[in-house]
Amino acid sequence: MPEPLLKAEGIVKVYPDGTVALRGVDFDIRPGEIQGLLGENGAGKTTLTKIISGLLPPTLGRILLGGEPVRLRSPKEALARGIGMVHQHFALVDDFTVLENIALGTGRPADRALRASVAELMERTGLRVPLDAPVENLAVGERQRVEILKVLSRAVRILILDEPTSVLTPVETDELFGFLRRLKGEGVGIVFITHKLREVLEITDRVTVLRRGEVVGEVLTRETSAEELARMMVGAELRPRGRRPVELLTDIPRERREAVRTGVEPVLVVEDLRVPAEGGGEAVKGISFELYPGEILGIAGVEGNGQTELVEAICGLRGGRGSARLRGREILGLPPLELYRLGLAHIPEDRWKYGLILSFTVAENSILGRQRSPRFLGPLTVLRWGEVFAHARELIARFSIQAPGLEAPAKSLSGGNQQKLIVGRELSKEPDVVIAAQPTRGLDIGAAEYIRDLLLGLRDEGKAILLVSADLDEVLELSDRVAFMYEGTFTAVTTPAELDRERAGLYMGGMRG
Amino acid sequence: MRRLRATLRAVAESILAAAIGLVVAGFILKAWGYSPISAYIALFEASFRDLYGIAGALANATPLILTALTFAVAARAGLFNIGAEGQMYFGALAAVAASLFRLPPGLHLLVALAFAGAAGVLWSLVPSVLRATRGVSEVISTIMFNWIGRYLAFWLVANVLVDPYRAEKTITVLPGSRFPTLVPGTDLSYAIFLAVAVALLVYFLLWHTVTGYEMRAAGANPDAARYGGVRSAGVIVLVFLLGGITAGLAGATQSLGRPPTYAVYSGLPQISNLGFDGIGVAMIGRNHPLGIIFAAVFYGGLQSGARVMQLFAGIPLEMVRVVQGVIVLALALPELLRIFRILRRRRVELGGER
Amino acid sequence: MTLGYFWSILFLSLHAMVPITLTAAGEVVGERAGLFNIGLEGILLLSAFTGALGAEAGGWPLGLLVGIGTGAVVGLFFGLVNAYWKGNQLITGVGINLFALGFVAFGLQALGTPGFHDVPRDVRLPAIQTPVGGLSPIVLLALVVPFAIHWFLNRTRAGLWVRAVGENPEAADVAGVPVELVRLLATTFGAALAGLAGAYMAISWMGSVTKEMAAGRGFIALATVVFSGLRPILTLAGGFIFGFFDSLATWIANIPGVKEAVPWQFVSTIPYIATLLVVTGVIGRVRFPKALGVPYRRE
Amino acid sequence: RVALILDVGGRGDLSFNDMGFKGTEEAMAEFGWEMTVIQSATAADYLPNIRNAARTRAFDLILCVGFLLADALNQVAPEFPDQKFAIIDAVVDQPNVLSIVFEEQEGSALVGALAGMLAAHYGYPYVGVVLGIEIPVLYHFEGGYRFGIDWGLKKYAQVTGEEPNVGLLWVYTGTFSDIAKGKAAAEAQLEQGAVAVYNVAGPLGIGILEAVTEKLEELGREAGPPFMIGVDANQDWMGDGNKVIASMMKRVDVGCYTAIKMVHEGTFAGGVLRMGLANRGVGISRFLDLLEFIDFGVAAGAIGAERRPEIAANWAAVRASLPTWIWKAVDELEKKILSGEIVVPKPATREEMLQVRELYPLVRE
Ligand SMILES: Nc1ncnc2c1ncn2[C@@H]1O[C@H](COP(=O)(O)OP(=O)(O)OP(=O)(O)O)[C@@H](O)[C@H]1O
Ligand SMILES: Nc1ncnc2c1ncn2[C@@H]1O[C@H](COP(=O)(O)OP(=O)(O)OP(=O)(O)O)[C@@H](O)[C@H]1O
Ligand SMILES: [Mg+2]
Ligand SMILES: [Mg+2]
Repeated sequence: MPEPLLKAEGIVKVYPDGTVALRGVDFDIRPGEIQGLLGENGAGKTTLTKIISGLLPPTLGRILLGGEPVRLRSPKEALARGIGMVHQHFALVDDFTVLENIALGTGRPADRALRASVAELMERTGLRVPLDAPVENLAVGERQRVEILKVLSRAVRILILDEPTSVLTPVETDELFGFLRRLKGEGVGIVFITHKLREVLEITDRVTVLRRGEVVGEVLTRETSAEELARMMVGAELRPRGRRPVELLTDIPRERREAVRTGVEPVLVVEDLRVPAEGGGEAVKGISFELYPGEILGIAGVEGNGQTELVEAICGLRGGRGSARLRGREILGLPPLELYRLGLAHIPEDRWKYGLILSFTVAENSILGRQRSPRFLGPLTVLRWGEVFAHARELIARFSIQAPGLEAPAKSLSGGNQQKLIVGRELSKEPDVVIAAQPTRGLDIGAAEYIRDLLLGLRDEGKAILLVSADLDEVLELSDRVAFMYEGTFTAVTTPAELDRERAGLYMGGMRG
Repeated sequence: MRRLRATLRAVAESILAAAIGLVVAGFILKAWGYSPISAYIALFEASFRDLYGIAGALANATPLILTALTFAVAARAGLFNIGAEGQMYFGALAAVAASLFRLPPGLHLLVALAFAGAAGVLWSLVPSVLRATRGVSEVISTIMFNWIGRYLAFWLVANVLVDPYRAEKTITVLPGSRFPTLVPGTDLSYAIFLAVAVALLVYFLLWHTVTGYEMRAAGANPDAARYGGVRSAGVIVLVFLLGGITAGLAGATQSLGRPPTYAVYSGLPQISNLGFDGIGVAMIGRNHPLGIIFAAVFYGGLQSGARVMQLFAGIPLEMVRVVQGVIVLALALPELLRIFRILRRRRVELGGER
Repeated sequence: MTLGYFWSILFLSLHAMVPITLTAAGEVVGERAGLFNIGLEGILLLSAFTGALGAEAGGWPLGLLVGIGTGAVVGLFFGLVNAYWKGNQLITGVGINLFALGFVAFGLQALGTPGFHDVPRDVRLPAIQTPVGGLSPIVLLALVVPFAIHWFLNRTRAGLWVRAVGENPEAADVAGVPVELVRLLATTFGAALAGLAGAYMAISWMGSVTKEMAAGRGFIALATVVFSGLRPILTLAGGFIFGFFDSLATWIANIPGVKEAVPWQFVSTIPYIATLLVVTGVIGRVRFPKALGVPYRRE
Repeated sequence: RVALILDVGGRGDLSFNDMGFKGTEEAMAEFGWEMTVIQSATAADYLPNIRNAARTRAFDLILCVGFLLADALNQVAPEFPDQKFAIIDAVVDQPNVLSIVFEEQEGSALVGALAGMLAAHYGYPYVGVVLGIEIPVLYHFEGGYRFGIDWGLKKYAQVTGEEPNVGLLWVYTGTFSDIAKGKAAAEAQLEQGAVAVYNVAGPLGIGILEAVTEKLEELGREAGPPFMIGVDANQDWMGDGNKVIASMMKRVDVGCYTAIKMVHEGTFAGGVLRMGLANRGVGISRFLDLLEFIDFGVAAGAIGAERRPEIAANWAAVRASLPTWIWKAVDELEKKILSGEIVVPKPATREEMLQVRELYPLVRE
């Protein structure tokens, strides 16, 4: 076995607020190996890799590079020693161009020489992005590529990727994997973090599993199985799934739901919806569909193809032309509060942008959008705090949200619990139509499963659900019908039964069905 | 419980900051050959020991509470409204203008206050509309409006409200619309109750009404607020409205409730800078109405202490300003306690490496 | 009006522009890096004072250097407090202003004549003599500096770093940019320019120091930064518009007949109204760096 | 002991605050007393400052410098009937208050007459004046100045037989602190051809002198015209002695000194002390004044002692360059005012000011 490039020994991390994220972790990275890092939300994966890449100091423990103990005080020092990291949340400057962002990462000016070498790098890796586009205009997948290019444009011996595939299409994921294999061949040590077991099994050589800040297992990939990994992660057998793996989609009781749909009026009818794009042009170019009660209509597609704009236009957060009728009533241009009164709930894709006010308490967040409902609104707009707390308590109980308290700021909740809070709040609006955008992004298996079950349950209660997700598996698993979105239009609308991953990939890539 | 602890920590930090500021300033005083001990004795004797001193601190605090609220309400809603200065001028003048006609005492005061609030609102209208409709930064519009307001106020004092017999000031406010003096022999009037009541009202508004909830939401996360059905234009207008009222009232407390003048002088010497000082007070009070009350009393105490330091310790006013500056600078480090804690943790960390 | 008047107003405007443009252009750099310094007023005052002392000790070159140095020292302090210790930028600024007001008034008193100090003519920065009047060399400098800053911000690596730490310090940090250091240097640079502006007022423009000589110019500079939308070249326009209307107002107020018709107080509001109109009509919404005013912490 | 209470202008206004300080200091030195200076940060400090000083019962005299303190003093004086107070520039009608007021219009008339004759003599179209914030004290200055200019122009016509065409440029800058405004205003006036700019804005005089100096540089001259006319203190020594043709001195220092002396000698009594030309409370600067104030400048470190003779010589040369009849005419006006033959208008209200402006519009044909 080759000498490890890097060894982390006895790493303990206590955050300033007292959260113990790592409790003595040993970890090593070897050349020419892809090392999977697995664990539930909050297990400490990001924390560990941030320490290795110099972004955070460990509270205790030490890091050895080539056998020598080192102190990495900043990412700059880590980069200088060949440690590069692609972060879970993009570390890109939005209004910089791609080239400027890469320049930032390389410490070189954004000049012609850099452009040439980046072009060469893109050629070599197959990761292509428009160099002069501002990052904010890029699709998420493209941003991910920028992140990787940024790191690769420095000579790295250790490459850490924190959930890089959560925003990629299957095709893009495959491309990335191909590229990682090549890097591995060049002797680079790679750490790969993901929540998708399938990917772990496919790409890694070795897997380390973290649970609650401790290493609970380290196995060679070829000697393990999805079940074993899952068991290590959660510390017990996964509870039986409420749905089946994609491969077995055929026996979804479709007939039942089609029966519901016949003779039923659609609740939401969208006709020729057009939404202008921020940089000019149209992001949504004339989309029409109908949404029936008791069904989940999935919208699959690579992010950045107009899904965001589509959802925001329907939900009153963005202007659009055309028509969207909720039970016959035109809703385009109505303010969000009015939409909620009409029975529309919106689980936004970006929980930090729209979903939550991070500095507000859990209780305060639990009524966002409902603050003017008669339950909470007293005379002279006095807020009935008692009712608000009662409501928040209900949500916490009903959706098993783990929160330090009703008056804790929302930012102190873990990602999964933040999402549960949003979902719970939206569902407490008792909607007929739920627009759910990326409802499980970044959640661990348990939390994601919970949300998916909720959505299925809602459907079975007869609600209409529009599910937008970049996770193809998820869309295929949950939806009764699937639409594929590409550059602002639907390329195909079909049922999952008539699909396989290849076809789906093609539709997502722009082929019309 | 959690809230209480956070509050206590904030208070402790502010006190620590003030203490550090005093120590550093003490060295400066010493360096210039003044005795810091007698200076500080004078300072605290003067401002906080007896009723006379406390009354002085409170009298100074009165307008500062109100102008600080102008800034704080806006800051809570994500706006940077520094227009209190100009709005306050018109509040003061409008309160004087109410004495152009006669009304029964008491009612007259209410009318004068209404005038003042309305005038403050009027002067905040344009920046508010520009911001709400054209997106013009309130920073620039309020700075400009402060200056414009200054000159217009000059004009009003010298030409419109001018006292025909004493052209250096406006007509004098009629006794029936004055705030009675609260502590005889001091310049503390009942206006302090107005200021505190408004602060409590603002507190209630921000944390116990849906309107306040929406304002804070707009400030904390404008996107989420929009998602939650909060109309930003509405919030902007409301913030400026409230800010205008509080700033206007701040002006009124000076022209109606500060003996002996009960008028506004040419050049606005007794009201200039109260709006700007209010920003400092709001920051020290962490943009929280209750914090602001304490911060204003502290600041007011420093001001009245400054007078007495000249008298008893012979320290020139300029030096006192230096001391004030240092104290405020110390207050700028909001997490002093945290810094101490980090130092402690460093030690742990180093110990662990061995 | 004759041509002579034209030149006169132009020169007045240019000279009045300098402190505002220099200060604003410097502050653009600081704000681009994410630090918002409302202590500029105090820096102008402090450096006017020290600049004058410097000039008297060693001639105008030393005076300018000392002025710049004073600004830099205050900026360094501001940067330490806010970039490294995560202080409150607004309070720091207020504190600097208060301190400066007291310190300069006190210093002037210690010098002899309280409140006022005359800088001897032979240590002042000599004006460039033109056929239509004297022109301070700093005016020419002020015309160049914004362009240089524009080039710096948009064409150099360091400029890229400055913008990055203002927009997304986390991303910059991850990319190996020393966020705190860049912020510190940017705000120090900005304050140093304000220091130059202060020294200019003392040893070139006015030839004297008074305890209130900043007279709100620091705040006007802040408004000019907003006006420019944080684009350095536009600080020239902002400073000039303000300087021009300010001078014009003084002119108009002096034209016989005008003041009988229009009160001087109204004329005095012209520069502010003009600036506001330009902002409303032309500039509109301004996009600030996302991390402006927000301390950066890693954890 | 004496408490000297200053208004918000504070030390360094080059006007009554500094002059008050100077006079008090002189008295202290002479009588071996001690003084405590209390400066006001804002106008809200006036009342507490006076009251605090009175409460100590440690001061033989509390001296309030500036009319802004009048209301506060009016309030405090009855609270402390045994305390002696004095106030400069305002009348406070209390038995224990000595009010010292100045006849600024008289002095202003003299410099006005000088300015008018200067303009006519040198063939300049205008005379100028830059004022601060619009307060009634400044009306005295403006009114007297207008009257004087008018008188001077008539005198000129009478002496030379030519009808001069001279107008007045005047501006209220709205500030006593922004010297840039003073400079800009003076530049504007000089550009239009003002022969002299009268400073009625305290510290703004620095800016005015700067503008005059630059104008002279542009003209390639050492000495005026154009000139500045100083105010309050004797400012003739500033600018090498050859750029300030004269100063309208308002001897606040003499007022303060007098009040202290009265206390010292036990002759203090409440009432009004009017200081005009007659008791040298105001006046146009002469040679002896120049010497006194050069010393003042030297003491303050503003000029080196070695420059004393040079400045004096420059000053004398400038004065000598004017025809003697002009100076005689100024003396004549002074005598006529002293004798009561001429009464200079003293506008105290806006109405009266407007009337004076109408009476002496001083607009060029
Ligand atoms: N800045 C912080 N301050 C306090 N606690 C934190 C901070 N960042 C993370 N934590 C906590 O540390 C623990 C580990 O978090 P970490 O982000 O490393 O988890 P993770 O394994 O990457 O999870 P995920 O799968 O959600 O990305 C969690 O309990 C998390 O809430
Ligand atoms: N940034 C933070 N600051 C303070 N506390 C935090 C922070 N992030 C998380 N925590 C707290 O740490 C605890 C553990 O969070 P963690 O992310 O491990 O939760 P989790 O069990 O993984 O939930 P999920 O699976 O939903 O992400 C939570 O109670 C949370 O409140
Ligand atoms: Mg988590
Ligand atoms: Mg993570």
